[in-house]
Amino acid sequence: METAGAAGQPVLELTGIGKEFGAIRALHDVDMQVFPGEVVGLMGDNGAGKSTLVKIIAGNFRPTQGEVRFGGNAVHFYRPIDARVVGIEVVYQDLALADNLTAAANVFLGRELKRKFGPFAFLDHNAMAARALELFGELRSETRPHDLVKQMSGGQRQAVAIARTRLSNAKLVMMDEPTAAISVRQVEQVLGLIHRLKEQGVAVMLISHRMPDVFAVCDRVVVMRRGEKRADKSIRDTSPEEVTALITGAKEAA
Amino acid sequence: METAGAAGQPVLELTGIGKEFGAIRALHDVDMQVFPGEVVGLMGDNGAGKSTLVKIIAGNFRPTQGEVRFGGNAVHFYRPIDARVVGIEVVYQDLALADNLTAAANVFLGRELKRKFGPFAFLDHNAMAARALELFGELRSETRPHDLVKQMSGGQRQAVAIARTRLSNAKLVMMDEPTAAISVRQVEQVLGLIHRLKEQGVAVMLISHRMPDVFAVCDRVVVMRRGEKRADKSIRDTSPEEVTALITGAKEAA
Amino acid sequence: QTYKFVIVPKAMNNPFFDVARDGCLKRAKELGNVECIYKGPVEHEPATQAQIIQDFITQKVDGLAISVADVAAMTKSIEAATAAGIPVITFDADAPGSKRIAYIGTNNKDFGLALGKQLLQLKPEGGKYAVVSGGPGAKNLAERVDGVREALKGSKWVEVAGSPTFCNDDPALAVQQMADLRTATPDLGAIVPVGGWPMFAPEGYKAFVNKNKKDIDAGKLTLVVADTLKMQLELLRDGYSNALTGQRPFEMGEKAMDTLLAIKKGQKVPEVIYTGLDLVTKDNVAQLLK
Amino acid sequence: MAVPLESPISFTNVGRIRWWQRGIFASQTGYVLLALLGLLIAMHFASPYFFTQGNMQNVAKNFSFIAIATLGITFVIITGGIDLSVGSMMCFSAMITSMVMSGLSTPGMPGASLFVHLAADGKTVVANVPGLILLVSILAGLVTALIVGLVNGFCIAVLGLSPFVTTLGMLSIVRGLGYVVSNGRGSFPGGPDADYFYALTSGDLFGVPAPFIYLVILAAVMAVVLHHTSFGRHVFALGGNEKAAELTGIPVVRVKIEVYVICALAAGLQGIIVSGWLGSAPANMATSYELNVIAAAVIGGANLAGGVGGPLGAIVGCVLLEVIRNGLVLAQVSSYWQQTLVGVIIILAVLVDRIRSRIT
Amino acid sequence: MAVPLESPISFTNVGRIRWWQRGIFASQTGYVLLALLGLLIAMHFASPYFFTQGNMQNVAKNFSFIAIATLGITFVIITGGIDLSVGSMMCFSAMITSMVMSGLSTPGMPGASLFVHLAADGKTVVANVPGLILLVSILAGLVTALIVGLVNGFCIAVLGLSPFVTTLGMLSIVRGLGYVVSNGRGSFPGGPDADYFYALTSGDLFGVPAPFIYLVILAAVMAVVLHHTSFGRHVFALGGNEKAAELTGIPVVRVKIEVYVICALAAGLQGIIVSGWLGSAPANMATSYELNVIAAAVIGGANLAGGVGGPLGAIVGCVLLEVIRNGLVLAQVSSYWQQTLVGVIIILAVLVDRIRSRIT
Ligand SMILES: Nc1ncnc2c1ncn2[C@@H]1O[C@H](COP(=O)(O)OP(=O)(O)OP(=O)(O)O)[C@@H](O)[C@H]1O
Ligand SMILES: Nc1ncnc2c1ncn2[C@@H]1O[C@H](COP(=O)(O)OP(=O)(O)OP(=O)(O)O)[C@@H](O)[C@H]1O
Ligand SMILES: [Mg+2]
Ligand SMILES: [Mg+2]
Repeated sequence: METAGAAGQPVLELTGIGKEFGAIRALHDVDMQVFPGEVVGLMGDNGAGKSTLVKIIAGNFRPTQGEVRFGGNAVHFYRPIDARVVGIEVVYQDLALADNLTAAANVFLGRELKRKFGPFAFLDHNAMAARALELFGELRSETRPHDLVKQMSGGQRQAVAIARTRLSNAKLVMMDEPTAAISVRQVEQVLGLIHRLKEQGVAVMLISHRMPDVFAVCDRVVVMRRGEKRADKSIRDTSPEEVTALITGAKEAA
Repeated sequence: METAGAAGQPVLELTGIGKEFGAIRALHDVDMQVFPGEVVGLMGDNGAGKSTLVKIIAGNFRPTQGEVRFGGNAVHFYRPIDARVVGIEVVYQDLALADNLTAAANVFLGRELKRKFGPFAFLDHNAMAARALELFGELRSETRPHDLVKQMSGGQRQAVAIARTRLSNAKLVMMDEPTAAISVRQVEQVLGLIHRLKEQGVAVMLISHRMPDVFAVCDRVVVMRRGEKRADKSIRDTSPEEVTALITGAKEAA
Repeated sequence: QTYKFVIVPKAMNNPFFDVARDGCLKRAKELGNVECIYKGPVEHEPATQAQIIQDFITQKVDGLAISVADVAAMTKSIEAATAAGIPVITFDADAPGSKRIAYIGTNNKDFGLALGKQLLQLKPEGGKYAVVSGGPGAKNLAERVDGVREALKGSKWVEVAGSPTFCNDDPALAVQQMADLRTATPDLGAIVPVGGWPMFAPEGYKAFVNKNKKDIDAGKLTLVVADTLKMQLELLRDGYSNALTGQRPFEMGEKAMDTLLAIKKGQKVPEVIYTGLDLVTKDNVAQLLK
Repeated sequence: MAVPLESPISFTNVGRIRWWQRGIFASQTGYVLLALLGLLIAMHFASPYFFTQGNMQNVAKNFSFIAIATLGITFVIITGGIDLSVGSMMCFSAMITSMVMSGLSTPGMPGASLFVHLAADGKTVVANVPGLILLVSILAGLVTALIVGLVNGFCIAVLGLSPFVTTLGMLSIVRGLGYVVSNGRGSFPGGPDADYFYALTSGDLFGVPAPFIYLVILAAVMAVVLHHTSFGRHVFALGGNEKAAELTGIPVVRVKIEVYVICALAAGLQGIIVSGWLGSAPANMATSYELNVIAAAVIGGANLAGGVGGPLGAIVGCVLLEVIRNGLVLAQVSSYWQQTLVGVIIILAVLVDRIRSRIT
Repeated sequence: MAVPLESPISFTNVGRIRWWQRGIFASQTGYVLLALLGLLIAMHFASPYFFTQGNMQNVAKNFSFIAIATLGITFVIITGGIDLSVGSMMCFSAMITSMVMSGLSTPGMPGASLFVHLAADGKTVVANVPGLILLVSILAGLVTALIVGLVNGFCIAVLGLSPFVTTLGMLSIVRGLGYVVSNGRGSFPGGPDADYFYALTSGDLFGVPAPFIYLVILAAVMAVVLHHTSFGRHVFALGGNEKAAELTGIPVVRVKIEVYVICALAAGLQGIIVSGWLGSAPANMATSYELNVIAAAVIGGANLAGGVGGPLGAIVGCVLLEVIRNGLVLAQVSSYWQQTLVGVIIILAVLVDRIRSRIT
């Protein structure tokens, strides 16, 4: 594994990010940098604020305090599409699927493949189904492109959400517990996918509660606790035990 | 670990269970027995039919073929409440939470604690909140009883769903991926909980994609593949590698 | 030979047309060889009425009597019916200039004028007055309002701003509006509802009157109401209003049957048949109640 | 299953919720209330008569005329359903009540001899037991409502039909039955007990109109039921996530039937009260009131998607609608513009709620 | 990012979906169509006039009179919204069109000189360019609808107000404006182009009523838009899960505004066509049609919770309502029972859909 720490400019830079929901301080003064081709693991107890951080970066929430810089520029995302346009892809923890559409339709939601007929552009259903099947195959997932997402099993739904990120040339891919519901062999595929992204110079942020996964693919691990960042360590300088201690609060900071 | 195989009558006995959704054969000819005080792991690829099986046992779907026997009697559950009444508790994969209610309200949904005032029974809000906090504490989960479930993190939601099963004296507890979204230390608590249930003679069915968890608590592991049961082995007679091979179909049957 | 005649009201939810229906049914029974069908839109809505006329044309009924919901729309429908060989007359609300053979009913302008004159007679010294109407779209009601205004033009009566109010034929709303009008202008000298709506809610109406009893007895508030349904006459008898002006819907129903039958028999009928107005005050109320 | 219990965790990252972030102050109801206050002030300047005692009594009475039905429909809306039959139901119940009342009071009608006899003068009708006819006729009206509510509930909960279509059909059915039973004419309360009836519906207690008193009592009961009984909790759960409610063992079918019955009963009671005030139950009574009733509930903060709503919101919505109506007449706005203004004010009132997204 | 691709997995546990488990046969639309067929047969026996050519033409025309508006509202319903202002919108657009048409055709009115001149006899008004006035006036009506649609869309999508409240307010606003501009009187198409207008709206082509032709064309376009363009896909996604639609980068605000604009335009066009047939645009035209229009869409299978609906369903719903209306008049059912029967048949028609849960 290469260390990406000094590989020039960070793609993503957070300074003093804070977020309050009424009386709940979900995030407080979080600083963080992610570099191209780097895989950062984000760990923490339930409710530590990981998903909230992801959603802020993805333009889903606006931070109460702090600044987000992407590709060197300060950015203000008002809507998720703004983040997607600059090259941020996200697998949300709640998957963000439209239950009444098919798997293929969900994968291509918001960037449908089209065929031009004169001034009109019509959906290219076949191309989308074929490509979706390809993507599911790549993940070794038994997901049928024409099935409605409503009727799918938990893992199939997750596969759909992951397949989405493969459609564009993102600069940063954030995955919020992408392996939570999927089966043993797909986990390997997802980790493999993360590896490939890394090789292509894409920065990846992986949120997971599975220690082995994090230690298998990440270059660096960031630990959150009750909305604050408690540690930010190269994976080589730490151990699963230390990270666990940091997560539970047994160890205060590193 | 005790072998429960011969410990008298099974609590749950499935014979020839099949379930079709239109053209999809989600389950086919599944036979299975679960004995009191036994922990059975149910594993399989995504879409293998695990959740469907759980839902059939829980009275959520009716099987297309086959018979369910509980406590020795053939049962026909028309609604989930029927199953709950005879002593089956379930943690559903999609958690089944009412987003607009608080964590405490969700835990006690359908069996609220009440105080009598003459002929009227009013909700005992304080008692429920206190008990819910106790249950969350037991799971080491940072979940606040008065928060709305809508505002909760994925792991907090899961803690709420798990806490529910602790309210009654169930004979069979089925947990559909209870540890998918929760953090390292809560996983231990859930496994501990399963152990305690087992000691009390409760039968537990654990669905999980996490091999170590299954091997840590289960007495027996059942492997499903594309709707069929492929293996049913005592945990001592198998290995994670074999189970993985069975799940992926690399090994056909055992 | 028996004839199927249809009377089509503007809206079935208006008790006025129930009276016309009763007249029609009674006459049809007397005549023996006539069947009276009563059918119209539930609410006052012209397109639905036009569709219903179409359906009756399809059925080839023998004659139509229509209370016109919208003149232009009905003009076309009447033309279609006439083209299909069905004679059409209008009642209650006319479509002048259409192919209808006759109109039976009230001259609404005269109706309004009569209401205004009654008020003027009761209280020539004038004051502020307000009008309550049914719906802004109804032409016959608009004519009545114009009639009231015309009768009072040049007198000492002035109309307040915000008049007329429209109650959408809802009795409850009509009473509420009367109360509101009085609150808005405490020295309001008269309220003239151009339809019987407030009195269709007798208790609500009484409650309103009782609240203002002093002023009414002192002649400071005068209530001249249109229509003369039975309950209205009773209210007038008991002193809850100063005067009523009524049309004769029952007669309209009867005459409609007679006229259609006459047309069918090839007789000549007058083009306009006014059923006349009843001017009712305390003095002659007993006689009308019989 | 007692397990050794650790002391509950303290939540270091949770502050105190300030009063204005909580309860009504953080709800649409609160903000619409704010808008209502603004409107009241505006009306005060638009017409000096607005805040007179008489007008306030009128307003209090008028809004109580739809508020009880709004309370009922709020239950249905919280479960995520809708009931379009309330207007027809109001009319039908009122009609049945008056018909039974007059029927039982007419010597010679079947069964009337049990309730009334003729006085010595051979003309005056005297009740055998004063008040009994009233009781029976009101019960008759309510039982009618109950039956309609049961049918609605059965179609929706058991047969699984869409609430919109079912209650739209019922709107038509019940209105039609009203025309059928009264032959299009409506009916009038009558007989020896009619005076009690009028006293109960249009009387007042120390200057407070009777319907307003009923409203306050029912709203209080509703608040308790919604927030302090398991039925109320189940109603909310159903609106939040019907699937989850079913899975956790809530008797979904029963709760659904119950809310439609409550809604029909509230509409029936409302209709009976209104007919008492009107002194008649005309066949076109309360036509298209369903939209007003639903609008009042929604303006007050109930959410048609389910899961949110309460009695206070229902009342605030009704008051707002009535103040707009009454205020515009008082302000002598031209009738043509009135309708336009009603719409504008409704939209502005809920727009006030948007400040909430600014300050939280 | 090409990766070596394995051959896609085959799904051994998936059978063939039989034709009757798929598409329309597995949808509410299909079952309501079945109910409709049953109803048609029943009507045939109830009245010999029902299946006459004239009556079929009437039915075709009458249902096209609400069907175009129903197509429009179906878009809104699929996104999970509602539009109560369609009835008012129909009236207002029609009114503006007639007013502009008569206005531009009256020499002396501002701007009229650009369009018409007096013929030599000093009385007959002649159009400068035949058809131009028609075009301008129809455009005026549609632009009005467009503006109202934009306001609806803005309030709902940008300000985040509830669709029910917003469009209820708009119902009132637009109806009120109709009264204001026409002074309560409504308006009439007139001038030299009126004949073209009548030909276009109430004429027929080879015996097929013109509105029916428009309907078929628009429904076909709608089917293509919904199922074969990304806009259509986004409409469905919005109704399925608005949050997810937002997160996946669908321009939710734009799509929402667009559906309300489409709905308003469809209602406007519908109103213009109806007014051509009526020969007038009275101020109370299409009162409370919104409920019919929504009912037609819902009966045809659109789901008010969002995510389901289509043009075929909209049309089936409209036909069903019209057949009930027309059939009951033809069958000479007593007027008072008619309303009751309408309700019963509506409920029975959707009840047929419940067989579906039996056979799947
Ligand atoms: N919309 C919201 N409104 C109010 N509070 C919220 C909201 N979203 C999250 N929170 C709160 O913020 C805190 C952080 O939540 P977050 O979802 O970021 O946790 P997480 O680290 O992703 O946890 P998990 O591992 O369980 O997914 C939690 O206490 C949660 O209750
Ligand atoms: N309601 C339904 N309608 C149609 N098909 C369904 C339905 N529910 C499940 N299925 C299908 O049945 C199969 C089994 O689904 P199930 O949810 O039981 O899988 P699972 O083993 O729980 O998978 P996972 O590990 O991903 O949760 C899947 O192919 C799924 O698409
Ligand atoms: Mg999370
Ligand atoms: Mg599952």
